[in-house]
Amino acid sequence: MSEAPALHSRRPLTLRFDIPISRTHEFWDSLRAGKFVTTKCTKCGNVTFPPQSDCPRCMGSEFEWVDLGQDATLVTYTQVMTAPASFSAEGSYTVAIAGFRGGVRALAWLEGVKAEDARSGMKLRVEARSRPDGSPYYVFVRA
Amino acid sequence: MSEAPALHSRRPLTLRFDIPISRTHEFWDSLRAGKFVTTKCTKCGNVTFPPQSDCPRCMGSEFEWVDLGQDATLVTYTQVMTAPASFSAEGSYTVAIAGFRGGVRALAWLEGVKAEDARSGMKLRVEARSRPDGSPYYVFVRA
Amino acid sequence: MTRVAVVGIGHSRFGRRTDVNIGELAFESIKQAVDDAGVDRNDIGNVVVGSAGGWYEESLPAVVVGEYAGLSGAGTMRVEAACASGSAAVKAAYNSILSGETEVAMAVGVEKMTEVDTPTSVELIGRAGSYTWEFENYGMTFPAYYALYAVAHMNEFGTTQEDLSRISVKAHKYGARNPLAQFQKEITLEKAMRSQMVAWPLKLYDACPLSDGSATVVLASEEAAKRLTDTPVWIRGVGYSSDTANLSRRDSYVGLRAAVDAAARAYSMAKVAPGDIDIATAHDCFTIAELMAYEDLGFCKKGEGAKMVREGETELGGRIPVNLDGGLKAKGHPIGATGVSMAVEITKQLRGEAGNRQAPIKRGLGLTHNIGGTGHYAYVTVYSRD
Amino acid sequence: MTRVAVVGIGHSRFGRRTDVNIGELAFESIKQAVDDAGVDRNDIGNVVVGSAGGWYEESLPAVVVGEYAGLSGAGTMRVEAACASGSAAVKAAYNSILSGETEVAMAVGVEKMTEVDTPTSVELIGRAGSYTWEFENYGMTFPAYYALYAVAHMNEFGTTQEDLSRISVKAHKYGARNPLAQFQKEITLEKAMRSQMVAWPLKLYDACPLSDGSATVVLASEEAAKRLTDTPVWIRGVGYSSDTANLSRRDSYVGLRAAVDAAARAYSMAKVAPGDIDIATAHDCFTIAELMAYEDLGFCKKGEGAKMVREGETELGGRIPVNLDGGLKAKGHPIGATGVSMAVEITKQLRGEAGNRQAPIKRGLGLTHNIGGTGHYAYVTVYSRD
Ligand SMILES: [Zn+2]
Ligand SMILES: [Zn+2]
Repeated sequence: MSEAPALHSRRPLTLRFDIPISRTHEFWDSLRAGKFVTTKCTKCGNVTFPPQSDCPRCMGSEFEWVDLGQDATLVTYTQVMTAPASFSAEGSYTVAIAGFRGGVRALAWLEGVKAEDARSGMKLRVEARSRPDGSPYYVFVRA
Repeated sequence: MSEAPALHSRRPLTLRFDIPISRTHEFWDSLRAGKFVTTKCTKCGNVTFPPQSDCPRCMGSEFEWVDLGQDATLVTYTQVMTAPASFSAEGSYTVAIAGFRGGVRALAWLEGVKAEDARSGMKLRVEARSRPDGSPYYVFVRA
Repeated sequence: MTRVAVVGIGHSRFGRRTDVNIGELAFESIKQAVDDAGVDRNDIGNVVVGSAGGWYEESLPAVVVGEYAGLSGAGTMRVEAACASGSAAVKAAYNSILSGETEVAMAVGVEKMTEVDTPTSVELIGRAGSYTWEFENYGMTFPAYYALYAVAHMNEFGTTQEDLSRISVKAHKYGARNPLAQFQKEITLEKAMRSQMVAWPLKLYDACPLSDGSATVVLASEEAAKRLTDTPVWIRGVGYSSDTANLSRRDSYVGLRAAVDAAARAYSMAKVAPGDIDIATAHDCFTIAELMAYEDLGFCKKGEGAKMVREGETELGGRIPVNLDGGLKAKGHPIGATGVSMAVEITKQLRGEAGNRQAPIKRGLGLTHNIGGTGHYAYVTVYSRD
Repeated sequence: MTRVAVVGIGHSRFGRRTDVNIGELAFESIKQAVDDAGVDRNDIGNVVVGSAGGWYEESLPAVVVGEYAGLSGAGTMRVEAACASGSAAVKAAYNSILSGETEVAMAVGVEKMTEVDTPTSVELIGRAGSYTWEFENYGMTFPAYYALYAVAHMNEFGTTQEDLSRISVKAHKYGARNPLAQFQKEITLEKAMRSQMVAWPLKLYDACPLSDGSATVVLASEEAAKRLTDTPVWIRGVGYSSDTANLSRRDSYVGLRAAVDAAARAYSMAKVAPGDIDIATAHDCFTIAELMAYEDLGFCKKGEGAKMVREGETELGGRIPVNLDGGLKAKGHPIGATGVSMAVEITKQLRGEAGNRQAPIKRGLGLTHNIGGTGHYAYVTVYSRD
C-alpha cells in the first residue's frame, strides 16, 4: 500500500523526566555501595519492594531501611528480542523476576543467561552495575 | 531552593506525528495554488472550517469544495511572547481569529501587525505561505 | 432502578488506517451507532470517550471527536484504563444512565497508533507499567510482560508454545470471517510456530498488531430502550478490579488476580455462572492472555486452559466459543477501541447478526473480558438478550 | 435514589514539589482524606483518578497511585477532561455511588508538571486544543488562547488590564491565608501590572503557575455518610458541557458557552439561583477566566464582571466571595488536582473550617466552576450543608 497523504509534523515533542527520589534516594546510595536495601514500615513491619516512604498496608509514614541481602531465587523470565526505541542500542536482553528472603521480589536484567537456559528456582545473586554516565542499576546473575 | 535528588531519565521519548490528510488534502493543494477553500455538505449545505469530510450537522459524508475568497475581518487577536519549545526559533508572533463571508472563521498568524496596533473589525486578507521545507500554511495580513 | 441496554452499535474497519485522522476514524463508528439506535444526537446527554493516547497528535480526544461528530455541548470526558479504556468508557456511560443523569449515553472507543513509528509505539506501550522500576533501566515491552506470565504458566502446567500458537490459528480463522478485521486470512500452525520471536517464548503470531480503529455503542435506560429498539441487549453484570503497576508485586504469574476478581463481581451481579455464557470475547493481546482468561473466567480450572484449546472447546461449535470476531490478534487492537469493540461484537452475537461467525445462542448470555495493561486493570461485563 | 455527600477531604501542599514522585504526592491527600472520613480502605469500591498527564513519567497513573496507597483491587480508572479532570473524577465517583455500584468512592486529582522543563510544559498545554489547525503552524499557548478572549472582552465591554490585575491581587491576598498555596504572599496592583507580558495583553501575574499537587475527596451514599460523619457536605447539582476544540468555531469570545450551559444544568438540578451561593471557586487559570466566570455563572450580567471586581463584590465580605483559597493563580494549578481541590475548599468552607479565610455561610450553599482547556470542557457543581 503506498503511503496516504499526511501532514508530517514539524514540531517534534521530546520528553525527558526528572523523577524525584528524595524520599528513597538511600536505595540508590546503598546500591552504589553494593547493598540491596528496601523499606520496612516501623508501625506494622511491612516490607515493600520497590521501596516506599509510606506504607501501602497501614498508611504509616515512618520506615527503616533493611538489607535484602544478595541472594534471590528465579521466579519467571523472558528475553526481549524487539526492544523499545530508547533501548535500541542494547541488543537482546533477558529479564527476570526473582524473590528475596522474606518474600519480596524485584524485576531486573538477568545477565549472562539466555532465557532458554534459565530455570525457575535457579539461585541468583543481585549485583550493582552503573551506566557509562555513572547512574546505578542492578542486575541478577547466576549464583 | 537547591534541586532535590532526582533520577534523571536516560530514556528520552520523542514524538513526531504523521497526521493523515487523505480526506481533505485538497485544502493544502489549493492553498499551494493560492486559494483558500473549505468543505460544504452537499446534503444540508453546511460550510465548516476547518474542512471536514463528514458533516457535523447532518452526518452526511458527501461534500464539495467552496472558495472562501481572500477577504476576512479581524475578530480577536493576541501576541505570543512566551512560545512553546517547538516554536522557540519563531520569536514573538501575533495570532488572529478572523471571519470570512458566510460566517466561518479561521485562526492564523497576523503578519506585520503588532497586537497593540490591531483593531477588531480591521480588514484582512488571507495569504498562502510555505516553510523552508515547502510545507504550506496561511497567514492574515492587513488588506 | 432502571436497567441499561445497548441500543446502537458502530464499528470502523480496524487496521493501519493512514487514510483517516482521529476525528474521521471516530466518526465512522459514531455515525453507524447513531443510525443503528435511531437516536437524535441532541438526546445523548453524555459522551464518554475511551482512548489511551500518546501516539496521535490530539491530547483532548474527547473534545476533538465531539466537535467532528457534532456532539459539542454534550457532557463528555475521556477515560483511560490502558487497554481496557473502552470498557471503562462503557461502564462510565452505563453509570451515567443508572444515576439518572441522562436517558441516553454514548461510549466511543478510539485509537490511532500508527502516526508514530513502530519502535516508538513499542516504547509507549512498554512505559505503561511501573516506569521507574521496570522500564527506565530494563526496557520492558508489552510482549515481555506477558512472556513472564507465559513462562510461569508453561513451567507450572506444561502449557506449550504449540498450545499458544493454536490460539493464534483460531483467531485468524475467525478474523477471516470478519470484514472489519485487520487480518482476514487464515494461517497454519506452522506459520505461527515459525514466526519471529519478539519476547521469548512469545512470537510475532502470539501478539496482536498495532492498530487504528474505533467502535461506538449507544446505551439507553429501560424506558428509552423500549422506545428506540426491538432488540435491546441488556448490561446485566459489570465487574472491575485492579492490580499493582509493578509486576514484581503480583501474587502469581499464572493468572491475573484482577481478572478473577472482576469476573466474580460480574457473575455475582448478573446472577449467572461461567457455564451459562453462550459467547465470550477474551482479551487476547497475546495468546497466553486468552489462555489465562479461560481459567480466570472459570471456563475451566486453573491450569487447564491448554486442554480447552487442544479440544477446541472455545471454537465455534465448542462448549464456549471465544473471540469469533478474530480477537485482538486478528481483528486488531486499537487500545481504547477494543473494549467497545467487544461490546459491539457481543451485541451482534446476541442479536443473531454475526453472519458466518454466529454462535448458537441458548441462554442469551454473552461476556466481555477486557484487560488493561498486564492485569493492571480488568473489566468483565455480562450482556443478556433478556 | 440516594444522595451523595463528601465525607472526607485531603489536600497536599501545592507548588514545585521536586521532593515527591507521583505516588508520594497522591498519597499525601489520600491519607488525609481516608483519615478524615474514618473509612476502611477496603470499603472504597471505586477510586477515580483525575490526571491529564504527559509531564510525568507514569502513563497509568491510576494504577501507580493505587499501588502506592494500598488501593490495588478497587475498581479504578483515570479520567481526563483537561484542566477539569478533577471535577470529572468527582462526577464519575458520584455516579458510581448513585448507580448503586458502591457505597463509598474516592476521587483523587493529581498532577506533576515540573518533571519536564518549562518550555516543554508550555508546549504540552499549547497542544491541547486543535493540534492540526491551531498548534502545528501557529504555536498557540494557553495564555494566548485566553488572551483572544481577553481582547474581545476588552473591546466589547471596556474591561481593562487593571481590572484583570485586580483579580490577581485578590488571588494573592487570599493565597497568603492558605498554608497549602503555592504563593503565600500578597502582591501590589503595581507589581501585577508591571509583570512580564506572556501573551498580550495577559501578563505573568494574569496567569496561574505550573504546579505539582494532589487533592482527594471521599464520597458516600446517604446511608454510609450518616454512619461516617456528622458534617456531610452534599452534592446537590452537577452540570457539565463541552465546546469545540477549534477556537475559531466558538460562538463568541466574551464568555464560555460550555460554562453557561453547565451552570444552568447545575442550578436547575440543585434548584438554586446564582444569588443563593455563599461561596464559590472559579476557574482562574487566567484572570480573564475568573472575570468571565462571574458572568457565565450569573453572578452578574454579561459585561459587568469588571464592575464586580472594582466594587470588591467577590472579596471576603462581598456579595459572593470567590476563590478564598487563592484560586489557581496563587494556590497553584496542578491540572488534574484542581477540580478536586475546589471540592475540598468548598467542603471546608461549608463545614466552617476555613480559618482566616472563612466566608459567612448563610444558606449553606457553595459552588465550584472548573473549566477544561479554554472552555473545551466545563463542570459546575453545587454543594450544600443540608
Ligand atoms: Zn505499615
Ligand atoms: Zn450536512
